[in-house]
This record gives sequence, C-alpha cells and structure tokens, in this order.
Amino acid sequence: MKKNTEPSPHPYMANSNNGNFDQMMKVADVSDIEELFEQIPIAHRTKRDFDLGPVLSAESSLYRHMTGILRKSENCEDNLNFLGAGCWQHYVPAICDEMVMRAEFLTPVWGTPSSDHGRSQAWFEFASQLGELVGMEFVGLPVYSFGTAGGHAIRMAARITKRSKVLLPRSLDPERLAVMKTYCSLPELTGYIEIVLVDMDSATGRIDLNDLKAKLSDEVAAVYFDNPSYLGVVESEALEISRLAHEYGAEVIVGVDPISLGILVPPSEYGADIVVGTTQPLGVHMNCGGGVGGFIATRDEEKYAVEYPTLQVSLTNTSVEGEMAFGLTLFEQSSYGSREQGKDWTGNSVYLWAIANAVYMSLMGPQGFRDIGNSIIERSHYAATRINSIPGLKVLWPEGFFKEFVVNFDDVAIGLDLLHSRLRDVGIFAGKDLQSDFPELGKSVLYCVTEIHTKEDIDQLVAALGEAIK
Amino acid sequence: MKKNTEPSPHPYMANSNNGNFDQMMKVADVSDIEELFEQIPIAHRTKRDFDLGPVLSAESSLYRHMTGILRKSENCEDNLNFLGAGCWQHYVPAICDEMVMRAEFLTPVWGTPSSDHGRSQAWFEFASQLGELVGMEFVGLPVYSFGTAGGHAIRMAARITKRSKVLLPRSLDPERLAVMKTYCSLPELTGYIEIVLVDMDSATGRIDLNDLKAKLSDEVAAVYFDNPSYLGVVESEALEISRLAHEYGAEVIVGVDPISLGILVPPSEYGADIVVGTTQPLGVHMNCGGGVGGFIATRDEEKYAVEYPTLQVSLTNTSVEGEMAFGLTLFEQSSYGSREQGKDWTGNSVYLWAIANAVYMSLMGPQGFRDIGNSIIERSHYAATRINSIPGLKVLWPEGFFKEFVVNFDDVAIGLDLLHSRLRDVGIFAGKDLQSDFPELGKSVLYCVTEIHTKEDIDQLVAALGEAIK
Amino acid sequence: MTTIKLKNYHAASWDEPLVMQMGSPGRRGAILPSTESGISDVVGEAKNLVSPNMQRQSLPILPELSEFEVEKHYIHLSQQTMGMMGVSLFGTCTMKYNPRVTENLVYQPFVAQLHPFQHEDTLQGTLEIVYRFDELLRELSGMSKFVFQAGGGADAAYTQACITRAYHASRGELAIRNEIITTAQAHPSSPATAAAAGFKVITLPLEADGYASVEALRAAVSPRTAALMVNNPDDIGIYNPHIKEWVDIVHEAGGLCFYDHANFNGLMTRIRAAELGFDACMFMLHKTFGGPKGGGGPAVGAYGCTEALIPFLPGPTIGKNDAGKFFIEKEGPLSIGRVREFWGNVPVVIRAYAWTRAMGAAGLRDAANISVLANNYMEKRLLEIPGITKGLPELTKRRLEMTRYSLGALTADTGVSTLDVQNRMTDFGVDAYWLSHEPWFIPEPFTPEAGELWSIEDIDYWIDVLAHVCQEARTNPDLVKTSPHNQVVHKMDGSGLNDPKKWATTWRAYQRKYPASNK
Amino acid sequence: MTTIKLKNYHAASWDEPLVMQMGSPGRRGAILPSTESGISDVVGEAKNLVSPNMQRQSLPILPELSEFEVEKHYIHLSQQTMGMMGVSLFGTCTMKYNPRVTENLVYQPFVAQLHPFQHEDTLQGTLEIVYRFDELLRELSGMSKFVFQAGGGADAAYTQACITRAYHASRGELAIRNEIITTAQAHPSSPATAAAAGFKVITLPLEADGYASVEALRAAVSPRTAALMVNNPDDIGIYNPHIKEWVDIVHEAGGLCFYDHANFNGLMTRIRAAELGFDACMFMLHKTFGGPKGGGGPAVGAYGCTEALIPFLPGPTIGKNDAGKFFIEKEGPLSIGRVREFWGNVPVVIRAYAWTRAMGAAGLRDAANISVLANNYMEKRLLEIPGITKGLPELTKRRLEMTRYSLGALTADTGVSTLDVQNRMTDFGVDAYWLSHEPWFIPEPFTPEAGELWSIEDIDYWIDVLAHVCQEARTNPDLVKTSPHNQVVHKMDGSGLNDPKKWATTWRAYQRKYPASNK
Ligand SMILES: Cc1ncc(COP(=O)(O)O)c(C=O)c1O
Ligand SMILES: Cc1ncc(COP(=O)(O)O)c(C=O)c1O
Repeated sequence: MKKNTEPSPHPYMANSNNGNFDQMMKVADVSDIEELFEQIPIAHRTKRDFDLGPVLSAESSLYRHMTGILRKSENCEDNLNFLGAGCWQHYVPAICDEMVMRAEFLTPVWGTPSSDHGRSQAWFEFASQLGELVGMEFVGLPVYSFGTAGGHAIRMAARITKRSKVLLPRSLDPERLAVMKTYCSLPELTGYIEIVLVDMDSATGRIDLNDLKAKLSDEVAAVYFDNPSYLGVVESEALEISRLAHEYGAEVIVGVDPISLGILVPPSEYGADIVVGTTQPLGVHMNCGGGVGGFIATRDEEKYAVEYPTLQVSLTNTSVEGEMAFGLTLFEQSSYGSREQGKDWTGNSVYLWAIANAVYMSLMGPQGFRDIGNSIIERSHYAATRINSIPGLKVLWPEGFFKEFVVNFDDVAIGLDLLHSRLRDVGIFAGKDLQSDFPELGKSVLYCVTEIHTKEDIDQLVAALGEAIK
Repeated sequence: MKKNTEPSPHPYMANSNNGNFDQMMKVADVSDIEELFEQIPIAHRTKRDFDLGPVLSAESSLYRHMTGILRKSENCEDNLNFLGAGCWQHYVPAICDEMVMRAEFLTPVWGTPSSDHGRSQAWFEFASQLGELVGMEFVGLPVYSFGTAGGHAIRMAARITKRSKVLLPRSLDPERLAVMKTYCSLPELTGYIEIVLVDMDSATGRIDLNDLKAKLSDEVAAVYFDNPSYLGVVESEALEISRLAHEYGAEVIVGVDPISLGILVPPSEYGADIVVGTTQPLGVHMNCGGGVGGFIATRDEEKYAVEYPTLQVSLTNTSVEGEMAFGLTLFEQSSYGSREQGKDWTGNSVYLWAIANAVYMSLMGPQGFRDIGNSIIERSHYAATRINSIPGLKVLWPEGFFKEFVVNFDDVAIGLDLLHSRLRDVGIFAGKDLQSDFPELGKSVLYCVTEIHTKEDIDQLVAALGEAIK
Repeated sequence: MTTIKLKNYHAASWDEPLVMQMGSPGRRGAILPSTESGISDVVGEAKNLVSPNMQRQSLPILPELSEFEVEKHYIHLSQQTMGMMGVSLFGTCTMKYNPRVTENLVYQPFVAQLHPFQHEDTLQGTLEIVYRFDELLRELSGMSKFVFQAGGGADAAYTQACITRAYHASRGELAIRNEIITTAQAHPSSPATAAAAGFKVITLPLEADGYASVEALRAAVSPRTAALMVNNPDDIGIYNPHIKEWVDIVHEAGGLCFYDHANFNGLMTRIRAAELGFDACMFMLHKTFGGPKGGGGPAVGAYGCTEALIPFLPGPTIGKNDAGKFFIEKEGPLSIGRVREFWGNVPVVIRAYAWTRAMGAAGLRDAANISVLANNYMEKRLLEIPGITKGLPELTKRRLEMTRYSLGALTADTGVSTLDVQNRMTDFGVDAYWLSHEPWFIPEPFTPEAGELWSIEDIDYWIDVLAHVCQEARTNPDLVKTSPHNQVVHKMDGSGLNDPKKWATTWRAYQRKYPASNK
Repeated sequence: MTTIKLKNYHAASWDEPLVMQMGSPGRRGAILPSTESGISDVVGEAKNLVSPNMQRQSLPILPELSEFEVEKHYIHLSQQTMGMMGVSLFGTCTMKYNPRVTENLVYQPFVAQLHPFQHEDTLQGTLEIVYRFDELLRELSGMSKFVFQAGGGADAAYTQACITRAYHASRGELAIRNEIITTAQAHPSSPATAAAAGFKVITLPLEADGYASVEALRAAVSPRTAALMVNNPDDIGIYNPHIKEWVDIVHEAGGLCFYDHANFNGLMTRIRAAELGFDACMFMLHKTFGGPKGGGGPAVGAYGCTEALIPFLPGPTIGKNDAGKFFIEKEGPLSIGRVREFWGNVPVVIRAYAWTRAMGAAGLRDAANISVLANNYMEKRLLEIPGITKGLPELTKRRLEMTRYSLGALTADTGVSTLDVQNRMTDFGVDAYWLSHEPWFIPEPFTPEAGELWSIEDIDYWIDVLAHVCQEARTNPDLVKTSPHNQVVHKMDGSGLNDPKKWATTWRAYQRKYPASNK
C-alpha cells in the first residue's frame, strides 16, 4: 500500500518513484512530508478539494483529448484568409519552425555568455539584421509586441525630451492604440503622457499635414506614425512629417512592418529617431495573435541607448585572441538592474521569436526582401483593382498602399455581418470590419493580401464577393 | 543576360550563383560547361526535352501544392482504424518523432566511430534493449522489414544446417510469405530453399502439431513460426514445436511482435535459435506501410554471428581509459566487405527507425511494456467479446490471442465489400478482409485493437457493425 | 560526500562565424512565388506602385546563403547553447519538463494558422481550451476570472498596476492613492511596473524572519496606499505567515492586494490566493505550468482576479453561454483596454492546459511535495561544502522550493567570486545558475532550485560539481577565475559593455567601431 | 594554396552513459491509458488472458527513466553525431539538401497515420503523389513504370535479380541462364544480390580506360547469361562510352540489362536509360532525389523498367483510370511477388516528389552541371597537395561527379594511413569521408564528392583541412595516427571487434564478457 504522502510515478517528475522520494526524505531528515509545510498556518490552508478533471497522464490520451478540442476550430490554411490588421499571414519557412523547436532553444530560461553562447549569437544576428532593414545601429532584444514597442518608444521620447505630449495618427491600429494608451498612464499620476490624435486626410488616408502643424508645439515629445499605416497607406510625406517634428524639437518615432523594407525606404532615411515595429511577419506563425512581437531600434547614440527598457547583447571579445563573445550591455538600467529606478520594465518577452526572425532574415537575404516586397505589393494591388471593379464596392485609396487596403461597401445593401457569414460559408475569411473603430469610413473593411495569395485565390475572393453582395 | 550554361540561383544549391559558378569554371579550367560532358557520346544524349511540370522552387508554393494533394487522403487519426495485419497503429510518443527529426540523425549518411559516435551509441542501445525484450544477446542493425528479416533468417538457417527445406505455418502473413518466398530463390537455381507449409489447426488457429511432425525430417533446415501469429493467436505449444524441430536438427526461427514481450514469454525461453520480428510498433508511425522495419537476434554464438547479413555495432574501448566507443563487428562478411561472397546483402536499411525504437524502449521501460501488453490484450479481448455477441458474427478463436483476432461473417448476408464501405461512411476502417488469402476461413476479417482504442471506440465499432450488417 | 565521477565534458564548438560574415553574392535561401502574368498585366511593374521618394534604393546588407547553410548555421548555434540540456537548477524560475507532445500540437495549422480576428464561430476549439484553462486556474486560486494577455510575469504585474490605476480612478481616488507597497525581496517586476504605471513605490525591508514585518507594513500604509504587490514565498523561501493580516491591513487602508504567484510551485494545492483575501494574482504559465521558456518567452503571465475587479480586466475576454458556445467579449467601459495586442500567447496557454491535465490535481500536489523536498535534500548536501552558507542562516524554518545561498566565505578565502564559480561549473556540463536579483543582500549569492523535474542523480551531480569547483578555488583559484575552459568560447571580456564607444549591438555598429573587423 | 583559418573545433562531449546505465527503479517515461472499468468488467484480469506457460515471468531489464531524461539523453547523442553538420563530401552517396518543408508534411497525420490496407478511395492523395512521381521518373529515364517497394538501392538491385529470375523462368530458360555479369567497380549490391538470388556472378575487371572492356564483356557473355548489372559512371567517374554496345551484346546473348543509376546526379537531363537500351534501372530517392539518409535509411530504391518487364514487377502497383481516379492493382501471375511488405517507404517517395518539383527540369540540369564542375574544381585543388594522387592518373578524361583518390604516396612517406587521415579530419569539424568499396584497387583510397549542395567555401575548407592533415602527417605523424583528439571520444580500439570472446553487440553480452562493467 502506498503511503498517502508518497507520489505516484509520473513521466514529468524523475523523483516521483518511491525509492528516490524516500531517499530524499532520509537525507533531508524528514519523516512526514507535511513537516516541510508546517510554516504555512492552518488557517491559510484551503479546505476545499481540487477538481481538475480526470488526469491525462498517458500521452496518447492527452493527445487525443487535445486534438479533439483543437480541431473544432477552422484555420487559415484550410480557408482563404484576408484578415491582417496587426497579425499577418505570411509564409513561415520550415527551418524557422525547425529552429524554434530545437530543444536547446525552446526549453531553457535565460543563460550566460558561457553557458549559452549560441543563443546569444543568434540574438545578436537578429539585432544586426533587423538593424540593416530599418537602417539603425542600435537594436534591443524584442519586446512583447508592436504596440508595447510603441508604448516604450513614447516613454523613451518623453524621458529624452522631458515633455509629456505625443502626437499619434488617427489611422493608428486601435488595438495598438489601446496598448500605447496604457503606457501613457492617467492624468492623475505623475508621468502621465497626453495622447493627441492627428487627423487623417480622407482623400489619401495619410496624415493631414495641416492638422499636424496645428497640433505641433514645443510641448510635444514625439510624433509617431506608421509606415505603412494600419490602413495600408504608405506615408509618402514622411520626410516632411519628420522635418516638422524636428523643428519643434520632438522625436520622430516610426512604426514599420519590416517585411516592406526590401522595397520601401528605411525610416532612418526620412528622419526617424526611434523605429519600432512588428517581428511577427518575419518567420512567426499568427498563432491566433500569439505570434506577435515588437522591436525598438535607434541610432547608436548614448542619448537613446540609455533610455532603452530592453536587454540587449553586444559583441565583445574573450580572453582568447579572435574569439567572439556576446554580453549584455546597459543591464544596469533595466528593471532587473535597478527595480523601480530602471527604465520601464522588462522580463520574459519573445526571445525565441528573435531566433525565428534571425533565421528568416538570413534565409531571405537582400533579394528575398526585395522579391517579397514586390510580390506583396503586386498581389495586393491586383486584389484592390479587381475588387474596385465590382459594382458597388470601392477601394478607398487605390494607390500608394502596401499589403493592406480599405474597401468600402456603402453602396451595397447587405450588412457586413451577413456578408462575412456568407463568405465564411464558402471558406473565405474576409477582412477586418472597420465600422466600429473608424465610423467615418462608413461600411468599410480592411483587406490584407500577401505573398501567399495566388491570383486564383484573389479571383476566388472577387467572385465570392460578387455573389455575396447580391 | 544569363549565359545559357549559367545556373539559376536555387536554395538547394549553394554554388548556383554566377559568381561561384564562374569561379569554379576558372579554377577547373573549363570555358564551356559542355567540355565536362564531352565523354558522353552524342549518340547517347537524349533528344527529347524534359517536362517535369512547372518548377515549384518557392517553398510556399511547394507546401501548398503538396498539402493540396496529400489532404485528399483520409487518415487513421480522423477515422477509427482497426486494420493491423503487418502494420499496426500504436501511439508514437512525441519524443520518438523529435529525435528522428533532429537534423543530426535525419540528414546524414553512415559515418564512423569518430565522426558519429552518438548515433552508434543509439544503435547499440537499440540492439541492447531489443535483446532484453527477446532474450537474446546478439542483435544486428535493423533490416528492411519483418518479412525480409524472416527471409534472411531462413537463409542463415540453411547455411548453418546445410539443408534446403523450411517449414512455415499456414497462418503466415501472406504479405510476408511473399517476401520470404522471394528470398528462397527458384528450383532451377542453386541455393533454392523449398518452403513447405504446416497446417493450421482450425479449432485453435495454432500450428497443427501432427502435420508438423509429419513434415519434419532431417532435411529440414528450420521450422519458422510467429508468436503471436498473423491471425493473432498465441502459439502456446511453442516449446513443443521447438523440441520437435531440434529433434531433427532443425533451427527454430520465431517471429515476434516485440510490443507483446512485456507479457509474453521471450522466444529464447521456448527454444528459439533465431528471433526475428517487426520494429514498427516501437515508436514508428504506420506511414502507409513505410514505417516497417525488421530485426534479427540470436544467442551470442559464433555459429550464428558469422551468418548475419546485417551490420552490427559492438561496444569497445578507446585509447583513453574508461571511454566507450562503438565499432562495426564482422563487417568483412557483409556484402560491403565481400561482395558476392558476403552473407546475402546489406545497404541502406531503416537505421533511423532504430533510433526511434531505442527512444521508445527507454521511455517504456519494463513497466511500460508490461502495461502496454496488458492494455492491448484487455482491449482486444473486450472487442472480441463484444463483437462475438453480435448475432451472426463469430470470433473464430476467442481465447489465447494478442492484439488481433479473426471475426467470421458467414452467418450474415451482407458481402464484406459493402459492409466495409458502410463502415467507412461512418468513419470506421474495419479490419483486413481475409477471404482471398484464407478462403478456408470463409467470410472472415482480421481485426486489430491496440492501446489507442478506448472502450468508447470499441463500442462505436460494435454499434456500427450491428447497424451495417442489417 | 559521495564520490561521483565528474563528466569529461566539452561544449560543441564549431568556431562559428556570424551569419553576416557568411555567404556569397547572389546565393538564395528562399525563392518567392513568381507573380502570375495575369497579375502583372493588371498592375504593371511593382516599382511603379511605390512613389519614387519612398522606394528603397540600395538593398539591405543581409547575408546571401543557401537554405542548408542557414540551417546548418543555426543548428551549430543551437548545439552551442547548453540550453538546459546540461543540469539547470536555475532558481526563481522553476525548471519544468516541457512535454514534447504539445509542440506537435501547436505547430499544426489548427493552432499556428489561426487569426485572432476570425469569427468566434470558427474558433470554438481554441476558445474552449482557453476557457477551460481559465476554469482550472480559478479552481487552483479561488479567483473568479483569468486573462492571458500579459506577455510574461512582469506584464501581469503591469496589468495589476494598470488595474490598480483604473480601479482607484473609477472611485475618484487615484490622485491621492498613488503609492504601491512592495517588499525588498519582491521580484523587480513589481516595483518596476508600479513605477512605470505612475505610482510611487514603497519598499519594505527584509527582516530577520525572512520577510518584512507587519509593523513595517502598518507604518507604510496610508490613505495614499493604492496597492500591495508581493510574492510569497520569495527567493528566501520562507512563507510569510502574516500574509492574511497584511491583506487585511492593506484592505483596511483602501488598497488592493496582488499576489505575484510566480513561486506557486511549492504551494500548489495547499492554498488558494483568493481565500487568503487577495484581490488578484498571477501565474507564470512558462514556469509553473510547464510552458517552454524559449530563452525568454513567448510567455504568459496569467492574471486572475476576484469578481470586483473583473470590470477592469483588459479585453477581450472569453465566455461561454448556456448552450455551451464560447464567445469573445469586448471589454466594458471600465476596462484598462490592452496591455498587449490580442488575447494572449495562445500556444503557451494550450501547452499549459495540456500540462495541467497531464498532471492532475494529485500530480500537482506530488510536484509541490517533491520540489520542496528536493530543495531540502539539496540544502543538506550544499551546506556540507566548506565556504557555502545559507541566506539568513539563523532561520531554521524549512525553505520552500528554493532559497538563496552565499559563496561569500569562499570568496573571502580565495578571491574566487560567484561569477567565477558559475562560469567554471559550465565546464562540467552544468547550466549557469541564477545569482540573485538586484540589489544583492547576500554576498556572492546563488539561488539553486531543484524542482520536481530533475533526477536525484542530476541534483547530486550539480552539487558535486559545485563542491569540486569550490575545492579548485582553494587549490587553483586561477583555474576558476579564468574559466570557462571547456566551453564554446573562453571567458568573456566585459570591460567595454557599458562604454558607448565600445558596445555594439549590431554588426554594423561593430564594423564601424572596430574597422579591423571589416577585412 | 589559399590560407584559410582552420576551425578551432571541438565536438560536443557529454561523457554520456549508456541508457541502460541510467535511471532508477520505479521511474516512468510513459504511462499507458488505464483500462476503463467497463472493459475489465468484461475481460477480467489481463494475466488470465494468456495461458500460464506463455506468461513472461520477469520483466525485461530496460532502463527506468523520466521522459525528460530520455529526451536529454538522445539530444546529447544527436549532438555527439557530426551527422553532416560539419562538411561531408561523402563520395558515392551524393550529399543533398533535404528540404525541411517535407519533414513538416510527412509527420502530419495525412502521411504518418495512413494504413497501407486502407481502401483506395481513402488514399487518393497518397496514390496521386506516388503515381505522379512514377511519371516524373519515367520522364527522366524513358522507362515505362516504376515501383518503390525496394527499401534501398541494394534492394532494387535485388529486385532486378528476382525479375531476371522470373523472366527467364517464364521462358523456361532459367536452368541454363544462371549467370549475371557485373564489373569490378560496380557497387557491391549488384554482385551480392545476384548471388543471393541464386546466380553465379561474373565480374569484369577494371581496365585502363576506367571501365571494363568490350572484349571482356564479349568473352563473358554466353547462353548462360541472364543479365548485366552495371553502374555508369562508377566510382572512377568515367562514363563508359561503349555502354550501348554492351547492352546490344548482352541483349543479343539473351540477357537483360540493368542500369544501377545510383550515380545519376552528373547525368541528369543528359541521357535516358531506356534510350540507351536498358531494360531496367534504379534511382536512389534517398540520394539523388533529396531524401534524407537517416544514417542508413529508411530509403527507397525506385525500380523502373520497360514495358516488357512490367508483368514481373513486384506488386501491388498503382494506376490511374480514365476518370483520373487512382487505384491499387494486385500483381499478376508473372510477378515476383514482394521484395518487401507493402508498397514502399511512402514518406520518402513524397519527399522525393517534392524535391523534384522544387528543382524542376532546369534545376536538375543545373545540379548536374554544378556537381560535375565542383568535382573538377575540387580535383584541381586536391592534386596540388603533396602525397595525393588520382585513381588511374594517366586517364585524362574529366571525371564526372566524383572519383577515387589515393593517399598511398603519403602513407609510403609517413606511415599515416587513409583511416588515420579520416579520423584526424574530424578533429576540424569535417565529417568522415568515404574510403572505397572493397576490394581496394587503389592504395589508401578516399572518394570525395562535392555535389551541388556544398558551398565553395565548404569545399575549400574540406580541402584545406585535408592539406593540413597531410602536412601534419609529415611533421607529426603520431598526432594523426592517434587521432581524433577533439572528438566526442578518442581513437577506437578495434582489436576485439571480430573476436567472438570480445565483441558485444548488446549490453547484456558486454556485461557477461566484461564482468567489471557490472559494478
Ligand atoms: C516572482 C517572480 N515574479 C515575476 C517574474 C517575472 O516574470 P517574467 O520574466 O515572465 O516577466 C519572475 C521571473 O522569474 C518571478 O520569479
Ligand atoms: C552505385 C550504387 N548502387 C547501389 C547502392 C546501394 O544503395 P543502398 O545503400 O540504398 O542499398 C549504392 C549506395 O550508395 C551505390 O552507390
């Protein structure tokens, strides 16, 4: 008979066999396991038993249980998906997955330059390659997401300028805006940063330069804009925006989708001081939104470097000539180094995705980025052109966009919910409904077209749309 | 303009860029690539161009093309499968797949003790653990399949005894019998081995001992039998069969399914001289039959060892005290060592599966093998009992079987083709139709039930059978 | 001490260049699908689709490699990462087994290829897992609702800070309630996120019992108190028996109480945070619940709270209606909005759910027992090593799960520091240990945690290596100080890491600062 | 010679015990689903289901380990396997890139979880790939039908031997036609399978041109000739320009002609086996067609033949009807039956199909060009190294894809053998090279093959290492002879490997023979 304190052998616990358990009891000089927990007052102990359902310690049962549930979802491989809006369906090369599944990268916690040299090198390669894309020389390890990168960047700018107002474009992703708002605190507290939205030019979808001018002042810590914008529009007056911002001593923060940077000019070339963006398109699956990741990059200037909230690895030497090692730089200013005196905070982030990103960038190389940029812009423009030609449908800004574009359905009778449900019935996940977030755009939908969409896919969408609006 | 001999850059070929290609041309002193092929006479060159379809060098296109086709098949995870008959659906623990997907194991060709120590060790662990299961101390690296292992074992026995007749049970897997026949050559040639089938006792499904006695003689090189048999029956007179065979100086070859050896007595204990069997149940997916693998094991006696057609690794030392190394033993007698003088032949086999097998056996451990044996025998007997209770259906040998059993449908009107098509309609892949291979069993079907089948699954089969025979 | 053979270890060392140093112009690692002529016919040349001033002129300077070269390079780097394939008794992070079976699940299209904005009708399986896992955590904590948006433990602490803000703002008290109380041994994420959210941070000092005193807390609370953020036990490994009183004191003062439950492992199935009175807690799924750590995420800080705080939770949240259908609910007016885009690192939640079901309630209790027992086993052996002392040695209470030790005595004798020992241990195939959070209260600290994963042989080996290195420190201190010797590379030169002229976080910066590297 | 930096390499060395030496009684690596009570109620205790004399009494002596321990152990072993993660110019086997994307495919249920006896209606996708790949190989070879049952190249040769048997038996000539002709440089699998099938083997000698002579063949053919089995080019790398004549001679004598097309790489898209007159050929999918080698399979020897031999093919075969439906066809009366169970290593066929489509016809031609060119590039550099000579050096014809070299001169000068050099090269992160098939015509042979996979940098590095080791052989021969020094373990002691008292292919045998190991 098993003593009630003795564990049941379980594959996840080496010492769950009686022999090892008893041996530890003996050496640790414990006769009843409860001795170890004596310090927890009886009054603190729970009285109610735990019901976590039948145990599934047999892997075969667990696998079947899990697939039984998970297969109830429909996915974007079996269906044709045109949703983007902050989480994009790009092709993930198989070796990106291979690397993030290697146990040496997947399993462990943070290590040291001695114990985990290889991973540190991969991180350095992530930062170096991303720096090439955005045109910046100082790059931190990734943060949770595009939105949190934006939030940190705003706070960096506020600390640098000692100002507490930021200008954000009206077209900003509402999901990201909500995150960035959280980073700006509330008016009641010190450190509050006021967010002011700059109007969108409804003719172009771009920032309204007049409104920007009107709202700029020497109280503004930073002007933030995306390129391309949430609504897909390339901010072609970027240089002018930066010029205006700099005129007022404000920092320029640009948010980018790095997948565009094989064909779009890097933000460093139009005045960006801080570049943030998403890492998800670079070799990470959508994962129902769990694939997001963000980055922060700047010029390699102390002024910026000392405001980073992230950890970052620096290339350095070892005691042996010619050897490379990678160590943390500016650790002291992180929350690990300085607690509440640190710059914002850091912790577990999405470092594993940094490896997928590094693999992705080295697979693509310069020409791969050029080609994917071209592929996306061609395919998305083809889709826009075709959709625009459907009677009743209108592409709001049919030129100067990348990957995403807005389609307006004001001239057709059908409601978007019904329309989208009809499209789902034929295996199409149409774009993101913009009605509640951008009421000024009417019955509009944001479509995303990437390199994975073939002409046939797009033609299928066009045909289905034509049917569904009837 | 690309010269027509210059390659197009392709991700699978590092030197397909012009720079490297030209550099090689220069160093190799070649001005036109055709120079290298001059020695192929013009008359030998093909005149017809090659059409291999549109190239799919983009991985995303290839992935989509492949999944588009492959998804047209139905599989045994989405359906309830009761097919066994030489390829069995067991649960494959995730780390078996993990290991065989590790590039270091997956990618390379054969190495040496110095370059590929780890893999050699894994092979040694495969042989050692399998040896424990079957109770033998000499184990070769795996051969292609159970059937080819049987074929080699017969040839070993023939060489050892210098005799040329073998007795095989009537109940032998026809698929394997076909393979073993191939290994016995044809009467016109020297080296021909005559196959004589020993009757099956129709009351028990076991070997008919009287017929065995009648056919045994001192011309018999070997008596071969399976345990459990192809039809699932445990050959409980194994000891007697061996005794009889040995009486005539014949070798005893036993074919086993090692998944049974946590509960069934190892063949070494009932007189087997050569043990062969399948490795597929030990951590390898069915792979539409591509998961098969076989093994040969004997006592560690020179008489047997020198007849092995396989390669095998032996534990040995290195120049440093206490270090283990693994080298090939008896390489000379292989076809690599001695061409036509070698023992049969060897070549690429299923060595990667040996790693999956090693992982599987070390995961299961002694208790795991006991438990899985129990689980299978309980579940299969439950299924047999339930099916037997369906009016019109009869389990031929309802006792003394393991994992597989024969159900007879003589008393129901429906043909098996129609029955099985009805079952497919409700997502059930019923067992293997035995009519053409075993006409003496009437309208019979071989069912396979393993640890993956829950009571619910079996009840579902029983209910569906009850419906379908109406 | 038993005599165990030290491993004759050497790390894989491929002398691997940077990926940016590799390759050859024109090589391709990936090819894009060529654009169908039917598309080009309609849209013309790609470059005409971008206004000239926005066109990138020169291509980014990225490596040009074939696919296999990239694969081989990163396989080399993975082998050059010890990555818990040694023995990692990394304290405060609870090393767990990450069941491989869930990796097979989460890379399949039914997880990997989901978009968070799909209609809820098409996400029923995913929603079901997330909802069911919420239920499991509720059962374990007594809380009323969990959300998984926070991208790690610190982000969950930040969620708490934001909710604290929203809660007091909704009551019109925020302008006054601008202080958050924490303790000196609380994880840095508590004070740091509180400060980032705009609060003043009050830190209670560590006292002799192994935690801060009730008196110190009483002295700290006031009408300005917005919240308490603590973990219990913390790295010292002592359970604060006054924690209920603490909660009462803070509640009386009008503050909220947040339990950083990252160190849940030793307490599993013995307490429920809500029953202690806490308003909220967080669990780290990439720690206690078997999710892989990925060297630093993707992670999830599961944030759970009582009924009263639900309106403030970040959105969207996931519910289940009476018909058993799962739905995605937009956040209400009081919600803090988002701490991160979308509804969380879904694959991590799926893994954690699977892990919890594989363990079961009895398994969690076994794990708690084994991990606390293993810690005490380890302690017995550690303290037999000359030069090692326990943090707060006078405290006789059993340490739960982990505690902090000091090599101060060894350093005093030999000059060999804890960093040197950490490096040297890697020479024997042992993963680097955790030192201590800042500031170091204890000289030359290290914080091992045995957990329920590691075999007694692995724990013994770890201790044997440590003992051996301590011995080396006495006989051959230079050997230890100049270590590692059997690693991928030798001892890092950290002298320039904080010097703007010398650091280089990108290859481009390095090439600029060290022109000799350009050859 | 350019000066390239030799890598400061060391293999991962975990000092890893045998898995049988690990663990602790009672530990579990896997748990089975417990039997539902509804089952036990019906069948009772498991042990009563086995007759007492067939019950296993003592459990097998297997290791008892937790799941993570097993994972970690085999990860260590994988790291301790160079496994082509160095540079492997392993000749005669054509190292290829194995596209990772197909690994993602073949482990999904739509491949892994298929049963070969499923009804053909449920296997349409699988059958389609196999059929389409048959079509691609027909296009490449001019043959009329391919089967994939053979588990490797040698098994395809065996298939040929069996078909030769069946063919002549069907014509009543087998009793007379019992000789198969091959060449001294043909792969051992040709003579070995011919002999195993019951044929006498006639081996034509290698002559000065790099192949056997027409005269020798003429002298060998007779009414007893059943078949010719050759590869072209063979390891010498010269294309036999008389091969059409050979085929005619053998055909005239009434024999069949089999082309072992394992060395297809250099010839792709230039010739078609059927157009040369061959009756059958085989391709190695785990070689030429990008399938992974797995350290020795699972593999596929794709066997293709002309119309006349189709009736003899092993069954079942796969066809397509006019409606585009794929079907599985049982073998006819003349079929040889089976050389292996079922219809082949389906996942390997799937990978090969994908690889071929990813390359396309132009890609195959590029690959042929690059691999032959790379071989000639390599040769130029190799022959600059003192002590290295080319096999049949007087032959000036360009060698295709690979050829055999000799270190005989080096050995004469230094006593260092090709085996020593092979070992020493692994000290620099280079995979062991292929020596030569038996018997060695050329002293101290090695057979590198550059192929189209390896970068010029990798090829150069390989040559540099070889040059360096040759230099070491002259300056410090002992260093080379006692190598390896930077590997997982040191030089193997092979002295007992063929001694029945000393060899041990299982741990049980070892423990019995070396009782000291039992402690
Ligand atoms: C007690 C405690 N709280 C919070 C954290 C922060 O977690 P994360 O790194 O996931 O942000 C940790 C990290 O280990 C911790 O130990
Ligand atoms: C020319 C030739 N034929 C046949 C074979 C045998 O192939 P396998 O090892 O797949 O049986 C090989 C092996 O490399 C070969 O090179």
